Amino acid sequence: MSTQTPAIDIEKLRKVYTRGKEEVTAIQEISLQIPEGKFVSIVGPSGCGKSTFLHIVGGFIPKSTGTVRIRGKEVDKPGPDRGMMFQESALFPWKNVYDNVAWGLEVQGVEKAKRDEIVEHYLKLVHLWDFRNNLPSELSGGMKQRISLARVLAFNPDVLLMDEPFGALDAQTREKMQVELQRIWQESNKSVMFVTHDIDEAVFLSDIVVVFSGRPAVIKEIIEIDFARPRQLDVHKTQEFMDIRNHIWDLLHQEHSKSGEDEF
Amino acid sequence: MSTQTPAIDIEKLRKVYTRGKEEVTAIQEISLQIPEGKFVSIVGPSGCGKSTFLHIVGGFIPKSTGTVRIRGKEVDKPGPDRGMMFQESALFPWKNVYDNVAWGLEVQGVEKAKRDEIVEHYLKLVHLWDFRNNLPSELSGGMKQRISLARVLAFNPDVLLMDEPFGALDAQTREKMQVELQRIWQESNKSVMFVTHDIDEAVFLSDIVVVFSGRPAVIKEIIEIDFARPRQLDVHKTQEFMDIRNHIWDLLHQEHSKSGEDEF
Amino acid sequence: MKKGWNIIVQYQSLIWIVVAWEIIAFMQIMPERLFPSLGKVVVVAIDLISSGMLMENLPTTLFRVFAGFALAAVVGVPLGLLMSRSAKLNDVMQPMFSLGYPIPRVALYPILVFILGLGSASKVSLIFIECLFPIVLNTYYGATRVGKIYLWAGQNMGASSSQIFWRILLPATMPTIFTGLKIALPLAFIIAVLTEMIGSTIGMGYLLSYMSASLMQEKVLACVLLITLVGYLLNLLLQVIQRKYVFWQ
Amino acid sequence: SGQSAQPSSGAASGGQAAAGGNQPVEIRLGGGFSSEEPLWLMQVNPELTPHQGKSYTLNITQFRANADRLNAYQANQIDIASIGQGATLVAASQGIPLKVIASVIKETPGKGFNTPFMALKDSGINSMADVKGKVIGIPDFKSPTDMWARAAIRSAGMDPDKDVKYAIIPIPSMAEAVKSKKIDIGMFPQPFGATALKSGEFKEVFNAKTGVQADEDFLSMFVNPEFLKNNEQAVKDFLSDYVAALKYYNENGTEARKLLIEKQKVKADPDTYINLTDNNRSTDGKVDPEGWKAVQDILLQEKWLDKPVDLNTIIDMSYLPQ
Amino acid sequence: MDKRLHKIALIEVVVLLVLWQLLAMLQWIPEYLSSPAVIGKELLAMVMSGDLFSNAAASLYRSLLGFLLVAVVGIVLGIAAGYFKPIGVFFTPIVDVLNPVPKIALLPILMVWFGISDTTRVLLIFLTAFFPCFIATQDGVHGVKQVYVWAAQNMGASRIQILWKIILPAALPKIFDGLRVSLGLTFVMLFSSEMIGSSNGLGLGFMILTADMAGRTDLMFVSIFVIALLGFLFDRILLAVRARLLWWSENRG
Ligand SMILES: Nc1ncnc2c1ncn2[C@@H]1O[C@H](COP(=O)(O)OP(=O)(O)OP(=O)(O)O)[C@@H](O)[C@H]1O
Ligand SMILES: Nc1ncnc2c1ncn2[C@@H]1O[C@H](COP(=O)(O)OP(=O)(O)OP(=O)(O)O)[C@@H](O)[C@H]1O
Ligand SMILES: [Mg+2]
Ligand SMILES: [Mg+2]
Repeated sequence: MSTQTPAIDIEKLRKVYTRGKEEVTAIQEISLQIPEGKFVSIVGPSGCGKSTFLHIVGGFIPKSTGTVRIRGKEVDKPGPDRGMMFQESALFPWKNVYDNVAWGLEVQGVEKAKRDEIVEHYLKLVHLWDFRNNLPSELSGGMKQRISLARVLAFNPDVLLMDEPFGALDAQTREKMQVELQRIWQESNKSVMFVTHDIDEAVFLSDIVVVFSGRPAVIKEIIEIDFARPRQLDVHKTQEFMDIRNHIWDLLHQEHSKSGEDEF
Repeated sequence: MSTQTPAIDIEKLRKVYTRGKEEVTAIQEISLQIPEGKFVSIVGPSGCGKSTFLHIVGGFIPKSTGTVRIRGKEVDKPGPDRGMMFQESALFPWKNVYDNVAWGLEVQGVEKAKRDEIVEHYLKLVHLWDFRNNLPSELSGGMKQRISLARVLAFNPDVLLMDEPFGALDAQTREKMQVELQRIWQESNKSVMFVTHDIDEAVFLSDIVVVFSGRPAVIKEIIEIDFARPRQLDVHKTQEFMDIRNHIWDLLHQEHSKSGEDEF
Repeated sequence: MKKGWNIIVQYQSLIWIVVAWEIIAFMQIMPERLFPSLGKVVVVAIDLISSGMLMENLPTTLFRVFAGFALAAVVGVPLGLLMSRSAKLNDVMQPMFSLGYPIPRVALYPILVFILGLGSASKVSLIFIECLFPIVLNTYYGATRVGKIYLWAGQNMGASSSQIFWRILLPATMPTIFTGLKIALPLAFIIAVLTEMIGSTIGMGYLLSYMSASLMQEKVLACVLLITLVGYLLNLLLQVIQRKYVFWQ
Repeated sequence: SGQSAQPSSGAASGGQAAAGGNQPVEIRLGGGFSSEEPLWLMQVNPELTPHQGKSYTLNITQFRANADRLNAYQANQIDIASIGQGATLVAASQGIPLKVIASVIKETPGKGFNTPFMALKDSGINSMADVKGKVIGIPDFKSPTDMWARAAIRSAGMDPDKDVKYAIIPIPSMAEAVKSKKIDIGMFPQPFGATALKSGEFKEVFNAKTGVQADEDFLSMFVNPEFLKNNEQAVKDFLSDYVAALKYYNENGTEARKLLIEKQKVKADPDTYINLTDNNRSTDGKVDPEGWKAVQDILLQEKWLDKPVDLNTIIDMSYLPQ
Repeated sequence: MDKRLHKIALIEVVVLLVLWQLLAMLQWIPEYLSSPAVIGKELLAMVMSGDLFSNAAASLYRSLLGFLLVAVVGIVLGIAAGYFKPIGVFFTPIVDVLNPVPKIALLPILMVWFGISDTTRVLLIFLTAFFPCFIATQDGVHGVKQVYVWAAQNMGASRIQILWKIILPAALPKIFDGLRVSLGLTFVMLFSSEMIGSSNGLGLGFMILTADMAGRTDLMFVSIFVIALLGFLFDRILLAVRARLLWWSENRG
């Protein structure tokens, strides 16, 4: 495959939800090309269409118009090349933690011994090996999120789609997970599309931050971030970091005052 | 009622979950007295027992041992004096946004005209008046959280129990909601118990921050914060704010390295 | 045009069945007396309608179906919901259903006749008993699966037990309740017809047994066709109501 | 529906052994639950039936209603049906091919048991005149019992459609229905008649013969003509055994019934059953063509039969032992 | 299984029997309704002679075969119709139309094809008990959270895997609701299916019929009692299986 082909290629994507006669335009029009192996974050106001965007890229819901290509192939259904971590818990309530993580591997035909090894590795990574026999209903919100992370990492997709994966984690756990995610991403050649509300997190992790406008979403700005890798936590304290962060903040702030006016 | 009586009085609270023969101690032992009208935040590592704690104070789940009193009265079941905002969405899927918010008022016997007024007020406050006819399933994660906020504020309880109420909001919306919550709390004489992972948020909003240890939870430290009210957003930039914030960060960090060792 | 085609696609299974039936009838694969062509059956059915036989018998049967079914729904739904809330009530009721439901109630019908007479009372009671089980069970299990967070939210807003019962538990259980109703309604219909076949002088079941005594299968099938049609329409009505009340799923 | 193609595929199932050598022919007989004692005896007492197992085997299936039996017959699931006279006539007039070959039980005026219609002793119903305006319980419309009741009403100069009412009551609950006054008069075939009489609470108001004065072959057997053609000898042998069993039963009623109870063939209360007075039965298995004609006339009069059946074509006593 | 429940069931039955016996002894109910003592005596006699077992075995064979068929066909078809829209569209009209048909009316036709045989009886049971299972399964599939299916698709699960490993377990609670109703109906139909005539004379339904025709209500009640008992037993077995398979669910018992 030519290296010229973008890993993710989105053209004139548009999404309108309909219910009866009512229509809600979630995505106005978005075009975006992401080269292979990049870490991309998406930030934007609540309800602007980020989850919708990820669901379309994941192939879960149909788009209204436009095209979405992953490594040159048009997306029309979900596939294991794109691992999705959903905003709400998608853990199977009838499987315990261990089996939830192992299932994707089983489906992929990974043999038992290998599977056990991988599951153990990732459950330890998210510090929940002790809870492997528990049911999802017996876990706290943050624990569920970490299991979902382990599940998607374990089955090792080329493209990671993550919808606020660390939203329910405390600051420390969050930092640990960020560091781990960066490491895993660097060691592999994954492309990541990452939705977050935490601007610091977006800047710290990403090669590219895409800022969405308020609903209906268009791209407000695309910001490239080129701190050296691997990034250490203290990069937060550099002036450059602060500048980018404040810039994004301002962008969103504009968006907000605007949409605030709209809605009142 | 004597002003001496704490609004919330918790003594030697302990909670053990059992499934079959297995036991998980969620809360080791917690005692805590909160005077009337205080804003209290609880911070602690993921899975330490914060939600469990709030659920017990709300009267939803039984405690193992100890006592919980609200304004001198022992808690044994849920009641409208303690408004709870749950970590996961508790919006009724069969009611539209408007009816979800109006329901609590209807149950309280608030008459139609008054009810309409209150619902409109709070739906506008969370910027979702336009979505009043939508079903919860048609909202984004952050929108659902804002509706839940509107719902609990609308029915105006004496004690607010909030479990990561702003976790799914973007930074700007979050700030707006923080400011609004502070205003509403100040104007009324509510006591608030607020679980959050955002240390800044905890420090900015609270009179008292309670730091929980890792599971099983005990209280690691209680920190009083006495910035003048109403606090403006720029309080974040003061040195005192930074100091408190860093102190809490360190406390949690210790907790983390400890639990990290435990679990590996 | 397009709409017409869609309807054909939607109901193609029935069309296939009719076609298969006609082929079997035409080729006389089955004895002709037992397997008349549907054309004949329809002619007889129309005759039953135009001669007033249908209108003489249908209202009685419908009344019995409605009465028994409605009674079962009015009793069964609250009972199922209550059982999900009260372990005591559940303990008392569950064995009654386990033990009582498998009893061949039609065999016990004469006892009901002894107590309630041959009129509608005994038939309505049997329909009631028959429908109760699926309605109660589906309601009960549905209610136990309602996320407790909804109940918590209701309690939290100070809803009384009855408000929680009627305004949270009931709507949250609605999809499953309708499953139960969908299962029960045809049962009501079948039992009405069966009991009318045993001892009655009016009703669709009477008409059916009367026709079968005259040994003409096309008359019997015409009755079955009419019964089926009415049953189908009732079911349709239920689905319309369901769409109205569980729009949110 | 003059075309009478059915049942015709009989050659496939019943008749296959006919041409062959010693293989016995299976006779599939559909009967009911009452009054077929001679047939049941054939099952429990092989001594009476020398041909059974040699030239034929007997497979009896019991059905609840006439319609079930006739359906099974049309579906070619039975070769011989033991069934009521009225049902036979209706079936024949509909063009269902059949040959009546033997009588099973009769309602003969003044001979043997005649099925009574009874009321409570203290009901005040003493004669036919008192029946006017009363409710009569019968098990089924258009059945022999219906015919008996209507004929009796007519014979007393009343209009069976206007002067009385009918209620459909399953026979087992007839006694209760009368006792609880849901109906005024009930019909009691054996063994219910015997039980009811024994209780001393009931008295007869009229009986099956009050209106229908003929010698009725209340139950008779008909055979599928196709089957008959292919298995003439087997049917003859079967009928010869049947008449032997019939004879034995006529002569040794009490012992025969005792045997049936012992062999669990009959589940009735033993005391009542063993000692009951049975209806009249044919001595040689033959039906009475005069009786058939009389019944057919009644059926025509009631319009239960559209057109008369040529009785000569359906009754054939030539297979019975001469 | 819940011991408490058994105790309560036992108490209920005993209370009912005592009441019945009392009413019978006081002659407040007609002789026609028999009495527990008489029935008990008869039951004992039938146990001793072994008649009961041969009859019960014949009936059980038919009803359990029917139920098995219902479970397999009902669940498979219900899942297929719930998950694959075209299959659902195809089957919905048939089910809606056939459901209210009094199945007994189809008997003559079944008889031509299958004779007066166990096949006909089992089919009759199947035709009645199929619908609750099918409807509940289909509704259960419709109620499965979309995000579970998404997650599975996302991990590259095949359709078969999704049906078998996601849809089935997620719909299982509702499937069991349907199965329980179907099981009950199976035992009810056991009577009706044997009513069509029996050639070897074995079966509890047939026993009811013979006894009823001969005015032996005590015998009839014995059969009814045994059917109820068997129904209860299998209902409990079904509940135990349910508790086993739904151990993860909040309402497992
Ligand atoms: N229903 C339950 N059964 C068994 N254990 C449970 C149950 N609910 C919670 N726990 C356990 O109790 C502990 C505390 O859970 P809790 O939900 O209170 O944590 P938390 O502090 O709210 O975490 P988070 O910040 O991730 O939401 C966890 O270890 C969890 O596994
Ligand atoms: N199923 C649906 N039907 C109708 N409208 C929908 C549906 N899902 C989402 N929407 C609408 O689409 C818009 C975008 O929703 P989306 O979930 O993509 O937002 P988001 O950016 O992920 O927000 P958040 O940060 O709060 O999660 C919202 O206005 C929402 O109301
Ligand atoms: Mg979202
Ligand atoms: Mg929590």
